[in-house]
Amino acid sequence: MTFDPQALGRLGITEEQVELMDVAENFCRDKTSISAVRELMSVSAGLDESANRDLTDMGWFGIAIPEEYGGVGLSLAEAVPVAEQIGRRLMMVPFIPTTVAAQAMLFGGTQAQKDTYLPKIVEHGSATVALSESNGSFNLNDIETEAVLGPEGYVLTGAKILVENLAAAKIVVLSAKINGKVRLFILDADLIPSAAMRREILIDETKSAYTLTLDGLVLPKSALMDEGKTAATLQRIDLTANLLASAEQVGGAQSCIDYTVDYLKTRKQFGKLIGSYQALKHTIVDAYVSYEKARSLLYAAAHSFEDQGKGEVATRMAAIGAGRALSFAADRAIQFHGGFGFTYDCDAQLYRRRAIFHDSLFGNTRWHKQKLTALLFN
Amino acid sequence: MTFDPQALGRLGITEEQVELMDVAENFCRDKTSISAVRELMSVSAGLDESANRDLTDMGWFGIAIPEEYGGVGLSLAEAVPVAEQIGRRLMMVPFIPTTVAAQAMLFGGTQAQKDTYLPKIVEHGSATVALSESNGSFNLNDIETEAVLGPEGYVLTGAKILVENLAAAKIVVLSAKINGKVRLFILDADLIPSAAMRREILIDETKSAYTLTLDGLVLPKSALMDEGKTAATLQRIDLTANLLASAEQVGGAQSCIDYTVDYLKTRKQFGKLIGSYQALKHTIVDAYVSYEKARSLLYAAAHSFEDQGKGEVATRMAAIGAGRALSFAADRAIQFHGGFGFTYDCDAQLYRRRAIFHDSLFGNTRWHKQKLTALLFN
Amino acid sequence: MISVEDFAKDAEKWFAENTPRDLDFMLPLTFMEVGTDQQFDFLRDWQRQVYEAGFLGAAWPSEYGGGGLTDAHQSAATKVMRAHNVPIMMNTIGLSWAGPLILDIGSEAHKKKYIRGILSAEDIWCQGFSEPENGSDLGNAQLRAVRDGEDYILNGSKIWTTHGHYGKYMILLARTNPDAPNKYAGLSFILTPMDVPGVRTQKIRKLTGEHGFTQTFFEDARVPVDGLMGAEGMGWKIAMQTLEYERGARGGQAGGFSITEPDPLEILNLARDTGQINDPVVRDDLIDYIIEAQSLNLNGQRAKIGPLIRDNPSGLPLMDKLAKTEFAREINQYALTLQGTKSAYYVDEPNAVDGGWWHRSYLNAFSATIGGGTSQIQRNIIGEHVLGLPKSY
Amino acid sequence: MISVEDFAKDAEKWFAENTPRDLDFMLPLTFMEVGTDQQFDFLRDWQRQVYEAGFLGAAWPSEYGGGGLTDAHQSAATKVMRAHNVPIMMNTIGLSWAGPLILDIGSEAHKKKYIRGILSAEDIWCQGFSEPENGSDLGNAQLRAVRDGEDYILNGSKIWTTHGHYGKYMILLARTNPDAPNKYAGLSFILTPMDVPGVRTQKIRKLTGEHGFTQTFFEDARVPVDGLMGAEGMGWKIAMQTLEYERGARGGQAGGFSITEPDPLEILNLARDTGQINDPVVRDDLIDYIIEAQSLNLNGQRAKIGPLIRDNPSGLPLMDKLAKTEFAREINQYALTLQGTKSAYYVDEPNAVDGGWWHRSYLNAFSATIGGGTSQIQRNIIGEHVLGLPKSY
Repeated sequence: MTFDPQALGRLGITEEQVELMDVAENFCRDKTSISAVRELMSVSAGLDESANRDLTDMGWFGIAIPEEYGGVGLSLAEAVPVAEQIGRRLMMVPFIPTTVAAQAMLFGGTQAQKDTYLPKIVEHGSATVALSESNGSFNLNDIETEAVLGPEGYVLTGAKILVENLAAAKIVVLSAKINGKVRLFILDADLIPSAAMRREILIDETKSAYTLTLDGLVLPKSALMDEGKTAATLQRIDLTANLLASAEQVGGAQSCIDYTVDYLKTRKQFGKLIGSYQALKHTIVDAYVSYEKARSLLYAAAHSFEDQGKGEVATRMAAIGAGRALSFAADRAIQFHGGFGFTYDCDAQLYRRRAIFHDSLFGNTRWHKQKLTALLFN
Repeated sequence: MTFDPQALGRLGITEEQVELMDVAENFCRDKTSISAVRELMSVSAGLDESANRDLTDMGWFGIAIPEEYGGVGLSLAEAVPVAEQIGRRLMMVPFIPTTVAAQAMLFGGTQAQKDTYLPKIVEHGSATVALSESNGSFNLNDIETEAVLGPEGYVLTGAKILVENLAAAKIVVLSAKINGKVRLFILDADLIPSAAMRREILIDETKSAYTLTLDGLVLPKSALMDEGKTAATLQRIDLTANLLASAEQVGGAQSCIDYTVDYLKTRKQFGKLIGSYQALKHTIVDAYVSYEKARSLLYAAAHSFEDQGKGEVATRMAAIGAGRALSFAADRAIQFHGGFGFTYDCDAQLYRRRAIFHDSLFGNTRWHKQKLTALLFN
Repeated sequence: MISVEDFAKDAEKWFAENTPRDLDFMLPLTFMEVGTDQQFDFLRDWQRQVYEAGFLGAAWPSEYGGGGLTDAHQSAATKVMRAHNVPIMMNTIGLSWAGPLILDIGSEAHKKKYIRGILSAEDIWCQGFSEPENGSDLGNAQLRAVRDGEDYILNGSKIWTTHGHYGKYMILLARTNPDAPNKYAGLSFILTPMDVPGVRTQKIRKLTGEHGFTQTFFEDARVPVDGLMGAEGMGWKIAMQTLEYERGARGGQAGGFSITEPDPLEILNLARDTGQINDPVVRDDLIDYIIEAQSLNLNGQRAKIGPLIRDNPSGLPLMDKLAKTEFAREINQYALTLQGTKSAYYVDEPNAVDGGWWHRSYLNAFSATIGGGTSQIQRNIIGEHVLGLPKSY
Repeated sequence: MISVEDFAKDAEKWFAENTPRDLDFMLPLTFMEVGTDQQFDFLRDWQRQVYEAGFLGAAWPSEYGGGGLTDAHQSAATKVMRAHNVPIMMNTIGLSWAGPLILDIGSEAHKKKYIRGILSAEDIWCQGFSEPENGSDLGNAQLRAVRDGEDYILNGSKIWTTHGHYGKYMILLARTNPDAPNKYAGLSFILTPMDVPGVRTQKIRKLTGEHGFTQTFFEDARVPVDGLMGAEGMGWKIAMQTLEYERGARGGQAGGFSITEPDPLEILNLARDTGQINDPVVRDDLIDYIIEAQSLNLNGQRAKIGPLIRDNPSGLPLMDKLAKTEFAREINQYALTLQGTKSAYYVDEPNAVDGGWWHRSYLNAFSATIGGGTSQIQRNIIGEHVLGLPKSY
């Protein structure tokens, strides 16, 4: 067994991060509220269009896109505080799928594709990725979808699940096998017949995802991304998604703990504020400690994300820490709200559902631990 | 994966168990006390000779030995309540090694050996097993000791560790390899030169164990046990030891919880009895729940011990439950006694050390879980 | 009287033939989880069938609608019902709370009026103990009952009323004397009709998104005094007695079961179906769940063996709810981690694993770790009543 | 003044040459674990060497025996000491509690009298806050100090005195005014000689079987009034100030370190040496420990980055002790399960794994989860001071 402590990331912060933290904290707090989110949940297709427009106008979808493509030219480290604040308010904007799709193009797109699509993303926001399939596997190479080259281009057969925010997306990064080899394509959303999309029922009602049936869909040859970079790009997609999901969950854990602490400070039973009972007090303290540890892991991941090796280790640790922090805080939040906690009106369930959602999309705790075992021991 | 709920034991009790429970509870309570145990710890070779004599006189070492050999003719199910009460008082008697050795002879001894040694055990009470070696393996087949047949008999090379109560033992059941195959022998303790024994320093100061150097020791041919029954006998040794160790730990957990609860009822801090603080109260309740579950598992194991398959599953579950119950109760007992808990004078440490000891001899929680995985899934 | 053996045989035959299978909708595991009219109507009808076949209330007196047999007969039938894993008996408050109470301390008139409807599920019964402001502190119930001639006039509200919007009667804990020496002494226990003016129920949406409970509002609602059980001021004692029926600490229930307990085998099947069983870490976790399930199952067996519980006779009964409900929450939560990306789905999603059953079960599990005394309250009770520790409040 | 860089180079060179290695006895990881005279004498001598080499108290004023350099110099040296994993600085109460306090608020006489002996370890300092009856409730200290001319007459006892039987001075929390408006206002903080008549120390045997702490008895012990810090009644405030030095929440310590923190790598080596690393379940557990260790390490880094702690500035500092000490207890406990049958052994047993180091470390870990405010008290502090929850007592 070899174990290298240097494989563990360190922690630091950039001025831009601080700046974006300030802006994002204020914007997200002022732009939305849980009650607003609850309203949108029931009516919308899982999208806060107004907030989404603002994000686009502020250029947030371009934070980690180079200036040559119209982006801000910063790194994912600066996208982290933004995702954290978005998650803190459960804001219904496709920041993660869009940023992930953009990173995929940056890493695996042809020059022509980058020139065409990256500016579009900066301009319009919405993009997404279509990777997971009905086998439910976390392994992005574990797919059935096929692309066969015909006279008009690549003819697709298969289906994707959990394609986030597809209805509003303009661009979709898609995986399919060519002669048994996994490849990535950029799919122009206009090509998708509405009959091919089905809105899915998710545990997290603040999110939207779709099943996408690909049978018969034909992609132009130009849709194929750089074949030689497939593996690296899939890895980039995986880690980017997990980094930002961790940020959303850390933000969510903060709100969930604040929400519960407020209740413990005001609710009385047996003539005493329930927050004075150690069974509740000490447990919420444990949840808080878990949140702070997760936040440290998150900023370490943001800081060392681009370092070979360290980046993956730090990101998976952050994903584990964030998932545990939010899951535990929200599970206890439901319990500690007593009867009210069992109602739909109590926000605790929103946070618990959010944690389950993120523990599903790009790997759960056990999956990340398997990866870390491979990375740290051998 | 096949899983058969019937593989899980059921629970029942015999009149004899109840009877022995009564007798043992009274005898152990009246015969000893923690302060007496503490005195013996410092002076004796880990043996309460007076109590040991009483056990012999009461025939307890023969509880599970057939009447034809002078025993009581009951089963190990009836030995369980005795071991439980012995463990409850941390009584320093070699009930477990002696009973284990007797079971080994019953299962794997030749008729001549049974006729010679079993009555001796009933009469004098002291026997033990020498199986573990310096590799520290829980696997009883994982040994180096060799026995080579020479003109005078089997010449031994190797060493055994953790031979319980060897100084007082009259008979030792010993494992060694003949031509690479593990075999069992009965060693007359008189043959052991005192130079070959070294008292070991154990985490549990109420127990005694020795390193036994076998080099040059020669056993008569008649010492070899029934070769065809080696595997079954090793299994019997393993399960008997774990069943009785579980009983000792369940009894210990009961005392440990009583001891701590008494403190929580009398110690005041910040003007309140500390037992009113939920951080302590709820945790000791969890320890108590864990103890009751362990006791249920214990009596199920006692009840189904002789059933093929069920017996091993139930016994390993009992070992896991008992180990966890005592370890957790004692770990928290140290903490909840505060500064006093950190002193040698606080009994909490005695229970914690006892749990570590039993988690060492014939397998720990992880080991038993591996075995259960193999037994329940495949 | 038919022998228990023959009765068990009849039951075996009847449930083998009549137990409904392969429904095209999900049945709730507990009476508290009835979320749709479809589920409700189905279960109500099912209870009626079981009653009419003679396998519910078999030990209750025949003159009131019971089977006139013995507890042994009913236990045999209930055992068969469990063996066939039949749908639950849904009129639980009537069968396990109100019914036994009425048979024990009710008047002849009460028995004639209520028992048959409880068994046939024609009369749905509700429980009215908790109030919004006193979730854990039942003894502090504030719903006011003022005597006025042959009526009580009720004002206040009750919450967590299971089947509230279907309820015909409620066992109500009301405050008849606000000036009593202590909060408990001011309470009375009243069998209350819910179909009188001034009683309004409002559905509560559960965290699962489904309905199930209601809040029940009383505004100058007049109910007959003859619904009073025992005497005024005895309400707390009687309420505690009904809890003993519910916990099984006291006999007299109609039989059957209203809660299907989680079977660890189910999660093993999930782990196998999703292939997660091949992960040694998962197998290691599952072993813990099997041990936990077996411990709880054995605790139940041991609780019936006097010599094995003499040190703490009340220990096993009092820890039962805590241990089982927390285990249910934990195992259902764990099940979500066995579903890969599909654990992002919820009930009614075609792609969902087992139709989202695990997600719903996890969220519903909180009704049991919160309702009927939270797990935190349960630990207080065990600490104080079993271990004799000082009160925390 | 020598540059920090050069100073660090000198330190690097000196510790590379002078750090003792391959001792034939086990060194304690913390100053509280000094169990034998052999360990004590060795560590006392080692501290003197480090001091004389200029790498301890480098930032303290030279006129009192310090190095007259800056905090940056000392930090650089301390960093080197950690890098070389040198033995601990044992006169901790002097170096990290009494010393900084005296330099901050002591008189000129105090500084001249005490500082040099603290650094050279010639004068061993003890802490006298806890009392047998008030383990967690420091503010309730009852040891009585009665003013009599130029002396205080002390009566009472203190417990958990580290190095008590070697101690020359004690920082004592004593009650000078039993009639003060509240328990805190009656306390005073006194620098107390321990070599005066009426002061008796009695060794306390730890659960490890070793000695280390003492109980200190005061019977009509006369100590000079000039040992009073601040004024009478300010004892609580000053005691809290010393805790801030100890926690590092306030600067001014002499440097070096008196606690070697557990390195998760150690348990990885144990798992490898015993072959347990090959068990996937063990590997899975170890990953959790690596993550935990990394989280705590990162918490430390983040605590220094203002923008990243602005939501709860006191959160990370206040949780540090709880998180680290509980982790140490847990990981040492886990280590026992990696040793097979040999985990039955203890310190001084030739067959023991790593000489029984893990067993001793596990048992000693309780000194940190109990001492200096139990983990339960720590959770109260975090809940009340960081989250603003109501008091529990």
